[in-house]
Amino acid sequence: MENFLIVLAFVIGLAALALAIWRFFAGPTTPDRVVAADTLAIITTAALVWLAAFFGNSIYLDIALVYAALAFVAVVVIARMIEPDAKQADAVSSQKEAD
Amino acid sequence: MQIIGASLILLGTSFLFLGALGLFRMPDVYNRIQAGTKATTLGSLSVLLGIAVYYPLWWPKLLLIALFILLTSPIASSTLARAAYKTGLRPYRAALDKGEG
Amino acid sequence: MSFRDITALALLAGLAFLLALVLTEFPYTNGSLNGIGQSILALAPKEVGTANIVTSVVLAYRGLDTLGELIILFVAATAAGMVLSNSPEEEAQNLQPLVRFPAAGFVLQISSHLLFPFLLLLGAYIIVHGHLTPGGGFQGGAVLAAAFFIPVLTSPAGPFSHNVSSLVEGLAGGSFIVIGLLGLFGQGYFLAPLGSPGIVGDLVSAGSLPLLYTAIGIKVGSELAGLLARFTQT
Amino acid sequence: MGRMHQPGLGIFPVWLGKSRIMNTNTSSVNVPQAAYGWQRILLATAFIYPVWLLMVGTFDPAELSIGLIIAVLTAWLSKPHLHILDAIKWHPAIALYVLVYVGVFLWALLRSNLDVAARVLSPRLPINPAIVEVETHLRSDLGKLLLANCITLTPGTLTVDVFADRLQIHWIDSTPGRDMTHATASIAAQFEYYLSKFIK
Amino acid sequence: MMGPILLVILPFLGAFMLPMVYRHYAQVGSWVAPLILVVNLIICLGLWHGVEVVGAQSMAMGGFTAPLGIVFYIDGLSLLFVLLLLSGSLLLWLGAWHRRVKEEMLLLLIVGGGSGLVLSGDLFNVYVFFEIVAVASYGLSASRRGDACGYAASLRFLLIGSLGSSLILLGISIIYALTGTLNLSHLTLLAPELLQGAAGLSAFALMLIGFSVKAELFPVNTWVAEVYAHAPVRVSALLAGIVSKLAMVVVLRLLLLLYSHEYAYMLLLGIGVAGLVTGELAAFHAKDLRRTLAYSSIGQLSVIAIAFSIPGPLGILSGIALAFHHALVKTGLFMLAENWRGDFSSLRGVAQKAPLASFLLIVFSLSMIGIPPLPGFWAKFVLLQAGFAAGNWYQIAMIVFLLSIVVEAAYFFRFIRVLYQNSAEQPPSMPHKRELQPALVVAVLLLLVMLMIDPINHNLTTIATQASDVKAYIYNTLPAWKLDY
Amino acid sequence: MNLLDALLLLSLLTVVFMYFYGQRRDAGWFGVAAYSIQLLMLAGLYGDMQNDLVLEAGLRLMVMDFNLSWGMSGIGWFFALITAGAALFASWFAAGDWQDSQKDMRIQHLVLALNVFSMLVLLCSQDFLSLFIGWELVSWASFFMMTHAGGKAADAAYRYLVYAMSGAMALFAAIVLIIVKLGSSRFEDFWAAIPTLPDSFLWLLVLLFFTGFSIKMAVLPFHLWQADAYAETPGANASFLSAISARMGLFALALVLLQPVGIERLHHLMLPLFSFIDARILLAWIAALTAIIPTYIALQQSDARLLLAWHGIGQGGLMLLGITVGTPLGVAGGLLHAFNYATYQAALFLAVTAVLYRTGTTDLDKLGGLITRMPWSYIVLLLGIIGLAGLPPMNGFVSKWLIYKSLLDQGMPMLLVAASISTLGTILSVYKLIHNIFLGQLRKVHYEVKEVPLSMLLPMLTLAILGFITGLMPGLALSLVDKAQMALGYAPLPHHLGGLEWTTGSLNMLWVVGILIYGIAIGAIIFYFFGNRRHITHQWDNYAGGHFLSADVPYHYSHNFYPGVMRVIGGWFRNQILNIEMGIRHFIQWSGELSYRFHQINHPALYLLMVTVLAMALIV
Repeated sequence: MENFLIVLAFVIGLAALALAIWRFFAGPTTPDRVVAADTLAIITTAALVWLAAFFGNSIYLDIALVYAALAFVAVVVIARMIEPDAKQADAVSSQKEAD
Repeated sequence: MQIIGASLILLGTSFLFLGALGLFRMPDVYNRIQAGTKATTLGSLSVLLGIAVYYPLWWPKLLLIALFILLTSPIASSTLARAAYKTGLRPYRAALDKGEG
Repeated sequence: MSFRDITALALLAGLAFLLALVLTEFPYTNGSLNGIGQSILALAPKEVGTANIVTSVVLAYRGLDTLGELIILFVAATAAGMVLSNSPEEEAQNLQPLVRFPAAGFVLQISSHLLFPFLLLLGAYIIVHGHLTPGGGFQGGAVLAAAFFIPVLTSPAGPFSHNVSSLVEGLAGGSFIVIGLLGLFGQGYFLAPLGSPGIVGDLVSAGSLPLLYTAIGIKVGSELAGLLARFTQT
Repeated sequence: MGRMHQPGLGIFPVWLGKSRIMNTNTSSVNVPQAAYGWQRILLATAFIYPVWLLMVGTFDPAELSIGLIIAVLTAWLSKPHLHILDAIKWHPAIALYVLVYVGVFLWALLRSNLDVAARVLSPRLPINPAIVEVETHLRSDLGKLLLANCITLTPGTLTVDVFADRLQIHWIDSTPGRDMTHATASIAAQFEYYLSKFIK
Repeated sequence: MMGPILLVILPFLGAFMLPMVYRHYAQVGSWVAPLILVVNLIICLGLWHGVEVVGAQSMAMGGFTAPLGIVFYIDGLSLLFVLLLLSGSLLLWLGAWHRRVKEEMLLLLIVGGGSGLVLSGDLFNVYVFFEIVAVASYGLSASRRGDACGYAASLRFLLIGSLGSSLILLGISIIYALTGTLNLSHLTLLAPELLQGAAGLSAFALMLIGFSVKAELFPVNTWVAEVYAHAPVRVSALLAGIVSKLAMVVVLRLLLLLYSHEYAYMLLLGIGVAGLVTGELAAFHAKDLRRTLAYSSIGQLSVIAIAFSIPGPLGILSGIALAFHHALVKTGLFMLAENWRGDFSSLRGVAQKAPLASFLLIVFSLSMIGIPPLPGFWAKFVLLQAGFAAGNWYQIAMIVFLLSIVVEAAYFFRFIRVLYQNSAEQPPSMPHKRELQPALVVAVLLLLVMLMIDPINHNLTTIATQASDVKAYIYNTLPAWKLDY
Repeated sequence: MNLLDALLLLSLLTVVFMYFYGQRRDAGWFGVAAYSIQLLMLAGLYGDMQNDLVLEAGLRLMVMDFNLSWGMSGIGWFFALITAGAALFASWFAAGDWQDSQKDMRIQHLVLALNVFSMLVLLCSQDFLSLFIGWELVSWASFFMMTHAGGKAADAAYRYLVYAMSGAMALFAAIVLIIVKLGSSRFEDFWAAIPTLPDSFLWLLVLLFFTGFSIKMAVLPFHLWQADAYAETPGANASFLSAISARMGLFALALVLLQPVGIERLHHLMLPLFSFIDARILLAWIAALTAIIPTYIALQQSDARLLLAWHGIGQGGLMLLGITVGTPLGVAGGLLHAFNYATYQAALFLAVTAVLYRTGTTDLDKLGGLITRMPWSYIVLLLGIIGLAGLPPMNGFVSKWLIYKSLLDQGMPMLLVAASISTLGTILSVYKLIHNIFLGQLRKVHYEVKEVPLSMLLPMLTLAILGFITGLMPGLALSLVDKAQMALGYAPLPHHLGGLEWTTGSLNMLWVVGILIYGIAIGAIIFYFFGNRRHITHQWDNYAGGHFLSADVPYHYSHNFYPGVMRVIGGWFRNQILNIEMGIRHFIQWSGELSYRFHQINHPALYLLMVTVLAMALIV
């Protein structure tokens, strides 16, 4: 029973991964991809924790932690990078006002 | 006991899947952020909890991971949403008109 | 898809095919760990005293490689710093280069205050436990760098002292080498393990390796932070 | 707009380098007060050390002692960031309020997930997005941050940005005719209530 | 035996400490780099003496013996190139990089990495040091400020260099997968059994192409001209004169120790001949001084590759001789090219303004072409001897080589004759003193070499014989228990 | 330290001196002194030049386990004599007023000294390495001599450089092949090994050596560079260059190939597939064609210096022809011709330079009638062209006679005909030379032209007189040739002061000249005593095409000088070799551009992938 649950969870997790990856590649805008990356990161973190349990070795938890931290940083960095720089931001805001 | 753990893990992965599905189905980036981050946060927490049931000795670190995810996940989504907004992406148009009207 | 792309793809496919052919020649019967690997597995806990075999390879048997990798990073950071910094004069006066990004949103700005100590701690943890668990100086250094980088990211106008970062960097790298030289003058070999191996699995074990990892971690951290800051600020 | 908030983020420990820039460039909003520096560090150490304990998960004396050193070091290095700790209201029942807050928050998180699940699984995809602005009474940065995070994780809402005293919120389902500003304010107010118990 | 590791470590330490020293003691700072170079030079000469007395030796890092740990192998060949690196850097330093901290750091790192590169007896360690040198050279090649073309060229250099590095890594992993060891002498022991198959040889091909990027061999040398044309002359001189040779030495070691196989020799020969033809012809077509020099260095390195592809000590000898000669002369030529940018026609009448520089240019060019009794002639002479004595393919290569010398003379004198023509316009200024000084030193060295050609020949012969002694390499490196295996 | 060492040292010191003091006005006189002393030293060596003995120089080097040694044998001595003499006259000419017209006398002096030194080094080489060293020294020294004038000269010199390098590389290949084969670079070892060498290897060596040496000599397929290069060099040095420089090829060819390999062996080296042609016949015909074709190219020239330079090539062919005949008579003829040619060619170049000095041009279409203004130069030029045409009483006649005689003796009538055709062309073109410069009408712009100063006239006259004396008494020169001939292993010719006694015929120039003078005297007597009174008209009163032209109609028949001849032979000038050269040049340029483009690619990774795939595909 419990094995079945775990396997089911695994399959569902894989499906989730697949959907997120699809979004990552499909876009259509950069923020969309970043969202997908963020989701992927969280799923991966969970997967790493699960891996730690699978191997029964707690050192994978460290990896999960570091991964979570770095993935977060990466997402934030990309989010910052896709933000328009000062000049473009002004252009965008003025355009908004024109709307 | 282990059944509970496995169920929690299953629940967690289900939420993760829902999040991914939301990512897949939602029409614009804000809604995707909403669906994606919320569901995955709870999903991962649930998975962590399930693992904690299996390995009770690991709770400190699992707790740490959970706290970290709780802290960072909304920050990431908020930052993303702001970035999307700054790039000039408008929320899903048809509904917006109605909402403001 | 241009002709060039098609050519490149065809070539890549050819390369993959050839590599696959080469792969068939590999001696799989030997198992994945062969001569040297097995010797190290047998000798490492006794000679070096690390719970994590990778660390014993990284810091003891192939300590010079690790130093080399450290230096590769250092070179990259130096080179990028040279290319990206505006001019030697400005560099000398520690003037901040032009900022391309406006400050980040409120949420990120404030959360960076919260994240900074956390990431710092995480990095320190990874570095200090490098000889016990996977990861070590490089990974911990990356986390450290992330810690220092997030504030830069949130407000690029804020001061990031490249002087200090390069100072820390130099000191950390220097101390790695000095530890190695201590081995050279003490035991006659560069990077010879100092101190006793201790009990495998203890925090205080494996002789001077944790110190080496600390040096690596700090160095990598300051280097990556400096590098990332340069990229952001340019 | 967002650039209004530029608190002094001495990022890399510039004070080590005696940089000339430091005095001129740090903004005046939340300059760390030198007089209270050590208190803050102490306080931060008190926050950080348990995190270390959670990380190592043992009470090995070597780990404990090295952890203490690292915690103090970390706190010291984080000096320019510690001003956010000033936001905490110190009083005896603080732990209780925090616990209550966490409970409310987790409950909201659960509800929000179910909400998302319902929407995602519904074949019609019942969404109706809008962006609404709402005021907050919290004054401290930390408070506003926590509020924003809560709102992000509660049903149907997502904090897009925070300005001086207003939050910009994305609604996934703004029913036509409903007073969205009011609805948002009520959600905010709910969290604000618990938050204001321990944060300025 | 502390010397060898100090050769590597001291420059690294210096590079780490340089910013700090500059910050606090600027006056001292400018002397750190040359001091380290001089100290290393002394160490190197001491080691040289040791090698002459007791022969080649090895040195284990951290006390971990050969197949497990990393070993340095100290013989004439490695010391020779360390010597070249050190003295070349010292020469290029002469009053030039004063107070440009980052450049000095990169120079020191190249020195340390390059010394490790030739000394190391471990394949992966070689790769690591190669990466250090490579990354530092990417950096240095972009060190002229505000030169967009230069940046683009450096970027391309970086791109193809990293691709090459990944090929090297791929080759090393194939070797590791085949043999389970990375130690060169251990590999030498295993090579006849395990590395002469298709997989082992393709590993060689991958590594050769990877190293070729830095060694400016065909056809991965397309970065050369633009980088050398835009980088500061010192950097061009350093890269063309010295760094490229280090990669060649690694290839030589691989060839000698692991791959005494027909395919390996022929591959290197083919690449060499193709590079020689395209390089020299491109130099002939080039319209400005620095590109001409760049293409000429492609041709010269291809010649060195041809030399190394000839089995036997005579080939090695000629390769080493050519490498040294090219290092010396190309350095001098690049130094003179500092102020002489642009089209040839703009150089009209330079000789009147800068007679000494023009004279040096002629001398260097003549030596480059191989006019007796200048040293270049003897190097080419030995190569021809080795080549004509080897098989048919080598003889064809030698004919191509001879024809290439004609082309070489043609392009060198195409711009030299311009220098001596009269011009109505104001000719470009003469090289600055800080470039002329190293050029003069090079000229003096060239003269010394010319006068001492016989003892140098004897020393190099010893070194070449020593380097081609594979058995000695194994016995000096591996402990006794491994040899029984 | 023997006399030879002293000679080499002095020569080197001359170079050094010229480097430091070449700009002084009296540097030319120093040069005269130095070259005279060198000449005297060479004369002092006369006694040492016995049979096939070599006078070793003190300097010996051991380089890369090869012995490098220098020493002088008879043949080297013979050419060294010509070298020092030519340098002496060049320096003499340049020492006086002529240097005022030059801007860069220091470099001119320097390159002259450098050339002399490098030629001496070459002539003293005793093994292949020292030969190659000397060869390269000579090539580069003469390159610098040609190039320093700039302009067209530099272009010509550049062309020469490419040719010279090609030749040097052929030579280099041959030398290395010998060294690899024999393990030694000494001449003796090579000579000793020749009988054992297989024919194919020998063919290869003959081809490589011949290519290498003949480029310097400008033998037929490689002749294109020389005329331009020599013509554009400043006068004094041009006389030196054309007198001796190209003869270095002759020296080396004789030294390395003809004598040791031997005419007999060459005679038995059959061309594969065309077995009726052997190496000797091949060389002889190449030499004969070299004697013919450039001579007729010279006929086409409208510039005096170019004309002379083209003749130099033709005369070189004649010398080679004499050497390849391979009998004592032929070899002596070839060598003597080298000597004689040096005298009159130097005189001719100096005379033309004198004209250039006074009029500023050597364009034959722009000169004329200078005989009244520069009579002494006219006499020098006249004597020179008589020598060049090979007519008595000048020395050119003697050497040509020897060559023709040897051809006849050997039964080579076709070659004799070829040589005669060449001489015909020579006579035609030297008449064009003297007519267009000195005869006919004087141009208005040249009214004020005066005779060149004595400082320039003296060396010219001395050379011309030398040519006459050695023509009158060829025994003087033949006694020098003896030494060279003995060194090559031939018996010396039985000669006396006025000529020689040979089995198939003898020559006594004293008689010939005596009869000639007697005839002229009779003619003069008839003219002055029995003919009409002398009638002096103005130089402009002339006639052409049957019409009398008065002084007010300037008409000078110089443009398109030999229309009839040209109409006959014009069709033969198709410039085939020039076209081949152009083709090669364009091919190199085209492939250079291709290579350049190859390196300009923006996506270098493609090459990387390509070569990786290729390299791996070769093994896997």
